[in-house]
Amino acid sequence: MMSTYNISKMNKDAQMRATINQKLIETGERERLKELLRAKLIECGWKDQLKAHCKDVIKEKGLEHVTVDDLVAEITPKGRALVPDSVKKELLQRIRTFLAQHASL
Amino acid sequence: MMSTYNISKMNKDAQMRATINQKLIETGERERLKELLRAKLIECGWKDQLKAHCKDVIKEKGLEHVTVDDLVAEITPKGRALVPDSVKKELLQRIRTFLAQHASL
Amino acid sequence: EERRRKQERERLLAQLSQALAVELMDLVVAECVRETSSRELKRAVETERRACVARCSEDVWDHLMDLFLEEEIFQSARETLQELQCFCKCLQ
Repeated sequence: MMSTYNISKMNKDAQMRATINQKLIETGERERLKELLRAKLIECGWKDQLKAHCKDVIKEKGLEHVTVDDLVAEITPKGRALVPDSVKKELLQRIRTFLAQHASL
Repeated sequence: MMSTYNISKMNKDAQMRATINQKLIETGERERLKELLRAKLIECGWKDQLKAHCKDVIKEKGLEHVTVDDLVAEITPKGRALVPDSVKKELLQRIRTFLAQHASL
Repeated sequence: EERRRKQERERLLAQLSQALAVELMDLVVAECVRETSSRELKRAVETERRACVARCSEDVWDHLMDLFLEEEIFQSARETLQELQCFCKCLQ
């Protein structure tokens, strides 16, 4: 059974998470981070790899038998796996910096 | 054996050919192509060469013994072979340009 | 107590940063995957359509050429034959 302490901690965590999310949106940082990620994914060739993978799947399945949803389902796992660690680390670092700068949260 | 993909491609092609034909007729482009071909055949000397060939055949068979149908049967292979590739290509290009301008296809 | 609270806060912020990074990454990857899939599928359809138009226009033109040439050849044969027949009649 959960203790009162744990429940209170969870509430606190959820509250903090909501506040941070709100702050990210309000300050425009969320959109900036998304744009940064997009740019990084293009820059590192991830997008080109994804494009090539799409072409392969279309070729393999045949244009007549493939939908956007099929492609999304096929490509998403590879898309996730292909994101370079350096991009993930940079994103994490930026979020940490943002949170540190908003220490009053 | 033919795959479903190939059958579907054949059907699509047949449909496309019918659409192109219809478009050519509707717009009067078919008639213009015919006139243009006629002019090109005169210009490149095809008509004169064919006439000379006709005369040779008539001479060989005897004027009394030759009908238009005989003559057509005799001269058709040469008539087709004598059309310069440049004329074929030029008119094919015209059709392509015409179709590109009719993006509804 | 103060140190414990500080440590707790640091741990929570680290956890949140990690969660937010994963959430944002998943979101952007999903958006990009959908955009790319949609664009590539459209491109493939367009390429196929163009190839079909090119192939079919060639077929149509080959067929039209045959028909037009048939007419031209027939006309040439008829004209030449008539011309020679007239010429012979005149001579006679």
